[in-house]
Amino acid sequence: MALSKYRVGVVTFPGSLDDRDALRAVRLAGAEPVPLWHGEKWLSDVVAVILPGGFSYGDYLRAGAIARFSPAMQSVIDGARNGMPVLGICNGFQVLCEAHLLPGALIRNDHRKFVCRDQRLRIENTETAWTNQYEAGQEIVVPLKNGEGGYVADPATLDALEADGRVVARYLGDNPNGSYRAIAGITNEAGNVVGLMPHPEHAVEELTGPSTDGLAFFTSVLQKLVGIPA
Amino acid sequence: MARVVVDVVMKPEILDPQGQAILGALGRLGIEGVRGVRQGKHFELDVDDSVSEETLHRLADTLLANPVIEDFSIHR
Amino acid sequence: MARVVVDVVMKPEILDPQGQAILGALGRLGIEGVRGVRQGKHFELDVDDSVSEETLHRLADTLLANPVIEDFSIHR
Amino acid sequence: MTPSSAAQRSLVDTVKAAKKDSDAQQPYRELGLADNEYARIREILGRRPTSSELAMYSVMWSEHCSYKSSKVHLKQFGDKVPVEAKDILLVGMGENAGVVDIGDGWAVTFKIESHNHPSYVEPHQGAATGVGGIVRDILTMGARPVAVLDSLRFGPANAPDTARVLPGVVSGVGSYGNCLGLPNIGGEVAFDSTYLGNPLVNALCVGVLRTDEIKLAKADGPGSKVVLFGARTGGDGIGGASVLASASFEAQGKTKRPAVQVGDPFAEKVLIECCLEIFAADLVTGIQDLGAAGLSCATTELAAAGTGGMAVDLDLAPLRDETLVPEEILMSESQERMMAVVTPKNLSAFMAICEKWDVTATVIGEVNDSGRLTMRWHGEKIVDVPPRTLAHEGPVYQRPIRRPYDQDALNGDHGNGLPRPKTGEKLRSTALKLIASPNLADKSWITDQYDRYVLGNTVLAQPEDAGMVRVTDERWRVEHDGEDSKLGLALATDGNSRYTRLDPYAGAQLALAEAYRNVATTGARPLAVTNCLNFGSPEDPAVMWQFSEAVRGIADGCQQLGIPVTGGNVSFYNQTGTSPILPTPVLGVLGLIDDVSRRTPMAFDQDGHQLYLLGDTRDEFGGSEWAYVMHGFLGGKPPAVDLDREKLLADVLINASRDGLIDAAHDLSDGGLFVALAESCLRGTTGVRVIVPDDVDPFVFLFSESAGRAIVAVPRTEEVRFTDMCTARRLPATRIGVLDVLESAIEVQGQFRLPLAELRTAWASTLPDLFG
Ligand SMILES: Nc1ncnc2c1ncn2[C@@H]1O[C@H](COP(=O)(O)OP(=O)(O)O)[C@@H](O)[C@H]1O
Ligand SMILES: [Mg+2]
Repeated sequence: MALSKYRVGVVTFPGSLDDRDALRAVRLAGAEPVPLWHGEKWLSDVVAVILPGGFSYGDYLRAGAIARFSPAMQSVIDGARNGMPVLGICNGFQVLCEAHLLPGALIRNDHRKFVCRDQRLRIENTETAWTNQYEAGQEIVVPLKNGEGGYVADPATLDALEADGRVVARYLGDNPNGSYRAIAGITNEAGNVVGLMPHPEHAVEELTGPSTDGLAFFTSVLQKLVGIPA
Repeated sequence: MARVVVDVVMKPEILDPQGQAILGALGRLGIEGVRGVRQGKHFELDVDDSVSEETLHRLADTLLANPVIEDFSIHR
Repeated sequence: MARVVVDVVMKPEILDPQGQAILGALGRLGIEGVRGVRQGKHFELDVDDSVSEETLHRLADTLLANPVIEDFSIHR
Repeated sequence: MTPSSAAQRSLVDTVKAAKKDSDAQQPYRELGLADNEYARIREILGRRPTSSELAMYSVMWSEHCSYKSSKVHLKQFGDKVPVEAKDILLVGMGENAGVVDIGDGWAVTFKIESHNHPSYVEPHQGAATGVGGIVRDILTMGARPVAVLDSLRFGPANAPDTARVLPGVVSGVGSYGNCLGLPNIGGEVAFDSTYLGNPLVNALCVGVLRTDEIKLAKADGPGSKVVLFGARTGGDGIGGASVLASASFEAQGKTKRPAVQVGDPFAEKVLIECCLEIFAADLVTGIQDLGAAGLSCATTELAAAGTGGMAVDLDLAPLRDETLVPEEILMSESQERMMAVVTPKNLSAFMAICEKWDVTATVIGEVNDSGRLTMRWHGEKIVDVPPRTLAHEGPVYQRPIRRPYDQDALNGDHGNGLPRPKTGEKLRSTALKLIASPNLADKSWITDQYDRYVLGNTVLAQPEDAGMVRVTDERWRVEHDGEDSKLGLALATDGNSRYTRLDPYAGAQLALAEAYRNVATTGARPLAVTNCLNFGSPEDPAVMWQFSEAVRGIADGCQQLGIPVTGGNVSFYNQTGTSPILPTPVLGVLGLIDDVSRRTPMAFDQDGHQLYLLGDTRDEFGGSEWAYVMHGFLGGKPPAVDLDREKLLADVLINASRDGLIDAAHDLSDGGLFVALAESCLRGTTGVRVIVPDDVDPFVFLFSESAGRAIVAVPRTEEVRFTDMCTARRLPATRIGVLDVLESAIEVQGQFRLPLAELRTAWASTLPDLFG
């Protein structure tokens, strides 16, 4: 079955920045990239949605706090509850937490500076819709860039995430933003919704990224949709 | 029209890097006697008198604060 | 030991992008009747009783607020 | 009508009133206008100006907007445009930014601008709005902004005020650019006590457009609507207007207006997307951003360049602060605003796009052929002026010029007697001390706060010699079977104030040469130049000498290198008290590469590659980093300039990259060969073993700052072809060593060995130790 018949949407909010990069990654993975506008409820028949990085609404209040109320998000929330694969990258992760599709929250980096660097990660869960093309424990390098990337949650939530294997990726080396337990990404119970602070969409081409390690996030979702077990 | 103030602070168990940084800077400024600092947000709203308490509470609870990590107080 | 609150807000004539963004979002939340929003910072300090008013003022003026663009108020 | 606007209305100064009491006293001196300038305004108008007109003339005829002291010098950039460059220049100097043709239907626009003084007062907001302003200039040309660079100068790294200014400036540049989604791909940071009370914040933006989509700042076609869109106008940055306000309104207890502006990068991001959608639908006949002098500048420049007349109802401008009076509205420098000229036919489509993006847009006037710019305030005429007299016919001065009295003494004090390291051990400690000095140390504490990845086209970014981005877009992919374009552009900025103090003509050329060389080192062919001229007061004849020499140096240099100046910015009055800063021309060079996959990076990664030094090394330490760091000394002459050699070197670097003869290259500049070696090793994975050539003094070899040099890593298989190329072109190429993956050190044979780990610690810890 040709993968490219799969339409994967990327929502643009006012202030989204990495939407074009996410669309490019979808294209390079072999699917059909579909730009979605935050003001539209209709998701244009996409089979999966990516919430890209950026500063939606300037992120002045709390990152993601305002974007969660957009019409497109209402449909994304419904879709996510019904099993549609949703990946939130950076600001998208923040939106997913604000929308309570994922537990916890993201706060200002502990060193209080924006940080952009090539980050080593370990993929801890290879069962999700977005990580099934990785090997268990695989180490990857992708860009990280955020000002509010510190993942926090109460201890009970953290323990539950660990116990259920819902920590998807963890930072290796220095913790870049003070995230509790070095958490870089998590998933919901069903494994269809993933939030990730680093940017796999910036690691899909030799020419422009530190590696091409990020591409497997975008091919994973296609495998999931085609139904080939990981 | 009324002025309503909403103050939002991080829950005590959540790390507050900004408050910590201020505490650290106090030494350099030669200011003694400050034992703790927490930084939160302060909102000043101008609202019509018709706006109810419930509306304000909903506004604070859903938009101005994230109850997962923050507490808020409303002063009308 | 005393709890001191310092609120810092942008001077009224200075643009407050944060407040503007919130005001814009209220419509989507279906909240009516809010005419203006300004977002500032809220600090809660735990200070020894020995700390003088002048010290607090200096602290607010040099560290917590930038007097070029912000005003502050101290509540002891 | 609210009570306050009723009050304003009664107090407003009208054209009618100005005709009646033509001899009324006006505070023109407080607004910075000279007696003769005021007299000329009266002559132009045939009466006294209204206070609104006075406000407009004062800002438009300010040094910043009128270039009154620099114009006679800057003219050379136009006069000396190299012949070979004439046909690539689609838009030359004088517009918001120059535009150059890069082939395949693409064009590029780029420009650098300063925001020095605001960044001292409020570092974060000052620097942020500096980025915002230059991005709007690029957008105004019809281009999508695709990258930014920043060139920064601070006081001594360990000075307490630097700890206030630097983090604020960096977070300001970072937050604004990051929030706009523009990769920051390069720039510079330097420290010197000269900047302690006057830091420099210069920001460069580059944008890409199609050659048939260039937009110009002109109001054409009578009947067309004048639309103000973007943020509302507030009382920002109108320090000057308070003079007017207080003169007429003091009795009313007017509050003082802030002199700094606060930026809203989110508003600007939305404004950019909104404008690009408007451009794509071809809905404007003219467009101008609101920067310095705000509405005064936008209305007069648009009117002056088009049909010639415009009528504006100023009270229609949406305000953030309802108490603003017309003079203040005209001078306000509120950020994130644009002005467009739209035909009545296109107006509803224009407004619909603004609505989609939630951008406030208001028709405030109309184009006419009256030859006059008129403005009304609640129906009363408050402005009636010939727009050209504000926009183009401002005062022009030939300021007195005098060589500084200490120039000969400075040049004569050559510092040849400064003690030099003689032993391997001393050379080693000198090397360590240099690499850890703030000017040469790792800058990632700063640059890690900048997003270099966004937009997905960054091929090279700091600390590479030049930043490089791929030029591509959706339309290109549609036209090319989904493939991205291979075309790339490279950018570098450079400036060296010590060289320029020693010899402004040569110093400016050395900055030009370095930016040119940086671009060529990555494999891109230098194409065009922008410049930001940061100097002291133009009323100081010694400063004016430095300025005129620097401009002459740049103009001559560009002519010789065959690349045109397409735009820039002058920043005068950079001084502390009456002491001017060291003269600091910052040069930005744009280059082009046909195939980004052929770029040459700086990192040494390739075991066994041969290391070549290109160019000639002489005993040149005037103005050097070594003299500054080790002896706190400035004197003598800067390194010799040889632009023909620079061209030759660039040719070799570009051809070698295209032909795949080199795998890494790095330009030699501050700190000389040793610093370049260290940077390439620390960027990569190998060490180097270096041999000092027989006839050369090791100290000179390692630390001289002779210009026109680079190091390259050549695969053994290509060595013959590479050296043949250099021989054929007569470029000196000396084999000085080999890359060695097992030797995790810089080993200078017979002198010293410095492990990379030790080097990295010294290099990387300086800024974090200072700034946390
Ligand atoms: N140093 C310079 N070199 C070349 N052109 C310059 C220089 N300084 C200013 N210009 C040109 O003069 C014109 C007006 O400059 P400026 O006032 O900075 O533009 P803007 O009004 O867009 O801020 C621009 O075209 C600019 O490129
Ligand atoms: Mg402009």
